[in-house]
Amino acid sequence: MSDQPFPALRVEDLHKSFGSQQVLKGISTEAYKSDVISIIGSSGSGKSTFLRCINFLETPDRGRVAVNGEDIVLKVDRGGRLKPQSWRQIERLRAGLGMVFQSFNLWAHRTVLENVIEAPVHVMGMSKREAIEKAEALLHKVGLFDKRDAYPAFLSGGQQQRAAIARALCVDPAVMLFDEPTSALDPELVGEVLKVIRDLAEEGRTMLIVTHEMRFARDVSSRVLFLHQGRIEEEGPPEQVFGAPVSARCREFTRLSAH
Amino acid sequence: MSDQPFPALRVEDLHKSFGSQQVLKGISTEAYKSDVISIIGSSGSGKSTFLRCINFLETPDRGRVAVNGEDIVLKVDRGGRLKPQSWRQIERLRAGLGMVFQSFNLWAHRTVLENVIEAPVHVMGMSKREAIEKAEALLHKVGLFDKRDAYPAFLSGGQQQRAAIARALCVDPAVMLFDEPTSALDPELVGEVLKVIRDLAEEGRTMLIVTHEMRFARDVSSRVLFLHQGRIEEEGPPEQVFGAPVSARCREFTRLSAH
Amino acid sequence: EVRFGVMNESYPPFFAKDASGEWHGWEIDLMNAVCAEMKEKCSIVDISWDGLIPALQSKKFDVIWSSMSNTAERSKVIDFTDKYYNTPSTLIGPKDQKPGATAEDVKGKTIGIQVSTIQSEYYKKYFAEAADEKTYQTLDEAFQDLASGRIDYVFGDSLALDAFLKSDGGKDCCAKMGDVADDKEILGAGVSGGLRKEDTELKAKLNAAIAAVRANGQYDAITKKYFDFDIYGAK
Amino acid sequence: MATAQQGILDLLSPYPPGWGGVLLAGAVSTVAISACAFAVGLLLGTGGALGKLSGNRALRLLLDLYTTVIRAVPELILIVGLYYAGTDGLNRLLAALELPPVEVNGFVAAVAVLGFVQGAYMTEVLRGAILAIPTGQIEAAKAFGMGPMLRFRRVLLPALLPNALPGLANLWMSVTKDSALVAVVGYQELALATRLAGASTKHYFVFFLASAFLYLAVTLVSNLAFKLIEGRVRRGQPRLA
Amino acid sequence: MSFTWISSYWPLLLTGAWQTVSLLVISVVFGFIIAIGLAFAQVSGGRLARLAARGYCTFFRGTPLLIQLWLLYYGVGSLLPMVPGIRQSLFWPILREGFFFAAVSFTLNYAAYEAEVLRGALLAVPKGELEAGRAFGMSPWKLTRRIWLPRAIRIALPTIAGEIVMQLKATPLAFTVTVMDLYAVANKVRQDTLLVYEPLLVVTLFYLALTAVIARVFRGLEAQAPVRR
Ligand SMILES: Nc1ncnc2c1ncn2[C@@H]1O[C@H](COP(=O)(O)OP(=O)(O)OP(=O)(O)O)[C@@H](O)[C@H]1O
Ligand SMILES: Nc1ncnc2c1ncn2[C@@H]1O[C@H](COP(=O)(O)OP(=O)(O)OP(=O)(O)O)[C@@H](O)[C@H]1O
Ligand SMILES: [Mg+2]
Ligand SMILES: [Mg+2]
Repeated sequence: MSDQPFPALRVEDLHKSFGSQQVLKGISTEAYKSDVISIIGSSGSGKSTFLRCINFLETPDRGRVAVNGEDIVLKVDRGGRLKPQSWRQIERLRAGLGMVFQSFNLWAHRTVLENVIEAPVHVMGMSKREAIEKAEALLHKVGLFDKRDAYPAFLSGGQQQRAAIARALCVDPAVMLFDEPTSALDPELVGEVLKVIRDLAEEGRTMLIVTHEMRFARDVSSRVLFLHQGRIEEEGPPEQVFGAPVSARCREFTRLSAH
Repeated sequence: MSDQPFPALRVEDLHKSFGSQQVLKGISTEAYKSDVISIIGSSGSGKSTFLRCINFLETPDRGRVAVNGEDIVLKVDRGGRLKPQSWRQIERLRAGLGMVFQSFNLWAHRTVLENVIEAPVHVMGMSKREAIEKAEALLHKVGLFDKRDAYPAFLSGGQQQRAAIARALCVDPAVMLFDEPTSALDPELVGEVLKVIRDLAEEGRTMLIVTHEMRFARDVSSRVLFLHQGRIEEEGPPEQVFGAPVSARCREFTRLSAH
Repeated sequence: EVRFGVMNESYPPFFAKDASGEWHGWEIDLMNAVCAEMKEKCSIVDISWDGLIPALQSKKFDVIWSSMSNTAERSKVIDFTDKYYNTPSTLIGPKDQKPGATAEDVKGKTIGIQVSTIQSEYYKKYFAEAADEKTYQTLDEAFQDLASGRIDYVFGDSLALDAFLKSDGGKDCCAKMGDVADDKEILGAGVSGGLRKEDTELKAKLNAAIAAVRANGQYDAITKKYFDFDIYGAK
Repeated sequence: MATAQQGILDLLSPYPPGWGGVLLAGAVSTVAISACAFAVGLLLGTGGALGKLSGNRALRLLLDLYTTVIRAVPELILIVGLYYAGTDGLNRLLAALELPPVEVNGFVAAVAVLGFVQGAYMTEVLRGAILAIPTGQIEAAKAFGMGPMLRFRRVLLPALLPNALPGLANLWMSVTKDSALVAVVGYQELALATRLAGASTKHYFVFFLASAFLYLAVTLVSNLAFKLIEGRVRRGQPRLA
Repeated sequence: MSFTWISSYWPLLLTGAWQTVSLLVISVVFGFIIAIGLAFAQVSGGRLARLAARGYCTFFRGTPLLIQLWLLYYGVGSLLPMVPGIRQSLFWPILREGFFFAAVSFTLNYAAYEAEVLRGALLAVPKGELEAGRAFGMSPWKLTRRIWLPRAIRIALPTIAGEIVMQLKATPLAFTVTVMDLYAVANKVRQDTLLVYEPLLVVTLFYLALTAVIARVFRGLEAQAPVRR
């Protein structure tokens, strides 16, 4: 699937519960350079939780995560729960994992432009001038240049989502985690995002995309995961998952997008 | 288009600016009982603003709104801005206008069930027992019954959206304003919502639905409005708007959903 | 009925409120004697030092009877009865300090004085060039700073200072440095009852009563209960 | 040592000549004044905050004046002003109407003034707390046809409390101390009782510690109350760290 | 009304005003810094830090500032004679003056109140915005500095302004340890001249001006990141 010796992202046997509710019951997958993996599944099936476990916004109960061949070292704390050995390591790796949140989570006290340059300047140490240049180019790309000085609260839903996408792209992460990045966008903008993602993949980046738009998933991804009841119920290239799924549940789920 | 003498909702020449940005430049439309009107248009074109002007969450700069044949009486305040004559009237009419927000806006300090029964009990004066019964039935319908005692912050995006839909349905409004009600839902749930909307339309309710899912718009609506640059650029039954639009801009916009 | 205004904080041995809310002290005993002489019913209204003059003027009571010295400044606003006691002003300091109470003696030192007392006026006229002033709200605080060496003198009413020198805290550390030279203009004509300017009738009655208790020996009898010397001062 | 302790116990005995009873009575007065003033302040503050956030420019200017001036003027001046000048004026007015004069007692004056001042601070605390509520929550209430009162009771209040409670708790803490100011008008609360006991017995230290403990006891009880309320109003909020 | 006294008292009034302002600035600036630590200790600290911070806030908010000030000033004062050679030492000029003790106790007290305000504001920051910071690889320190704290301070601005004004009103207590702040000067004038209202009026005007400045500055700060209404 790729020519490097290790995957850009490897997840092994990920488990996560909230209280008594088991959300993830052992998820394993690998993603190599230039892979675009779509994650589909019904609402509440744990897609967001899966993405959030990868960059440790939620600490998994069990399992292993490795980014660019580097294992995240975990330990068991006194309460018997898993914990990263070193938050430093997590921070370092997170800086290479861009994320677009399902609810955008723009910083309300900063303008669009400030939101976008925040991480490049203050985490990556890019010069401010350079960051602004780059940010403005990205804002142009997502059609938000004229809103660069607006505060998030004054933007429409789709504009917020585009700002969030630009913010994530501006750090040039090797692996990107998109949580429904097109949910608030019109078909034209979805097409734009599709193009951006293809470009990124060509540059060799790896992407995990949670989405409800099956057509988007089909168009964009090199592989599709179907999550069901905490497990990967079906996995494969889009033609297979959408065209000839093995699992009955997956067939039912994708039927609606078939026509 | 209908048998009653007046439309359930009539909007005339609606204008709205934010600062120097003219968002709505004269929107007029009518909706009768059982009408399902989809509003499409690119991100930032003013769809949410339009819905929010109807129930006066934003006060329009110019124009008239009438609900169930009752005109909302406006006056010009000293600053030259439009203002409702009586907020009482607005409140009364709002109670008959259900709304699902683009960002859900669930009350964070109440559980899902409490969110849903809030308006029936405290605005409509329904008995609590009755409201709970109704709310639970609705939560069953949207597949959220087991989350009825959870607080919104602990729900997935789609679950929040479904709670918001249940909340709006529970007041049995004559006119419903949906702002992208399926943006966070998987295809199966979109199908469910589609069914719910059809049922409601059959019951004689009127619905305005902002959506980015063209297929959904095509399937659900009796009429489609295409908003562009603050005006209704194209309007008609879905077959026309999606199949043979008059406006070039609309043709371009809907092209992507055609295949 | 005559209402007497007394500061609501204790100033023993002149006046002090005990735990059951009763007022005691030399000045209270004197008040009772004066009242008996006037054949009036008397009551006490207590109020903060700050509030005494405004309260007198807004008729919350009729006489200030609270160890208030009759000074030129105060006489501009209110009237005073004849004096009923007067005590000299004294400087005290650490035991190892050279005694003396002239401007020469206090040169370069720091003097602790209670705020807005006649002693503070006196300092301004006689010591201001030679020494620094530190202002305290009560003398008790000044005593503490004297004991800890933050100031070199406390300047105040001899009675209060004597009491301190006799107490546990004062016995070991400090001694009297001397009375200052008198200046009627500033140190005043002694402690008197304060009155509204228009109440001349009451003033006459009070003056008569004060003279009477002094003449008939009651004054001395009361004083003996509290002091081992005469506090009326020079005529 | 034994006698010294005996001495302290005697000093703090609740019956005269012990001062314990006086201190306790003072503490009760302090709590009573503070509670009344706090309640008055809450009413004024709520009105003030809502007024400031309303569109009305004149009202907003008036309230800006209220919060700036009333917070700036030393409470002492307000109390003295109300107690002396205020009663004076009131009685002159009554005399003009040929009515008998009234006596404004220290308690009423203190509650009025402290409440008025608390209201000014609370206006700002509550305004900030309301501004921190996500707009959507209020819009949702509007969209369901809730009137201003209902909206306030059902949505605004529960949503603003988590943000406002720390500020309100601070104001409560400081009003329990500020009530010491009413000593000026001869009302005997804890601080004055303490000074009286100290001056009469010269055991300042004992009484200051005793009253510090009383204040601390009041604080601990109110801390507990505030903590319970906060736990209740923060339900539904995810942990941040 | 008579204001002739101003001509002879103005140097004293000026130094009084200076003392008031410096006490305010010192206690607010240093108190705020301490408060940040205390607030974070309560919101995200370990058990021990949380307990310590809570205890601190309870004590300093729970007892009157006056008593804290006296405990510090006279408490230390009563220890001074026991230290040999202290009157010759370098610190004597500081230990001698009430100002130092007033500044310290005001700072500690202000910190306790401000910490409570900040604690509430920190908890009011939407969780998602913190997660966004974390997701970009911000260290806890950077997250605090760039997102959490600035966001919280903006939420708390109106309350912070109130706390500062309250601190201004507390400065007269410094007089009890011989610091001649503006209020003390006015009191002196009052009792020297027996003018009841005029000196206080001057103080009030000064407080009013200062409060207006504080209110203006904070309104400006609030306007920086507009809130949608
Ligand atoms: N409160 C506001 N203040 C200023 N500008 C606003 C405000 N609300 C919306 N806008 C601007 O008005 C325009 C229309 O916004 P609106 O939310 O109606 O768009 P929309 O059609 O719903 O877009 P989307 O599909 O992205 O939700 C946008 O450019 C937005 O930035
Ligand atoms: N912090 C939390 N505490 C408790 N339960 C949670 C929490 N976060 C998520 N859950 C629950 O875990 C399940 C999975 O949530 P998740 O957000 O991963 O769903 P999802 O697949 O992203 O759904 P959607 O498509 O609706 O966004 C849901 O049932 C949700 O209610
Ligand atoms: Mg999700
Ligand atoms: Mg919108």
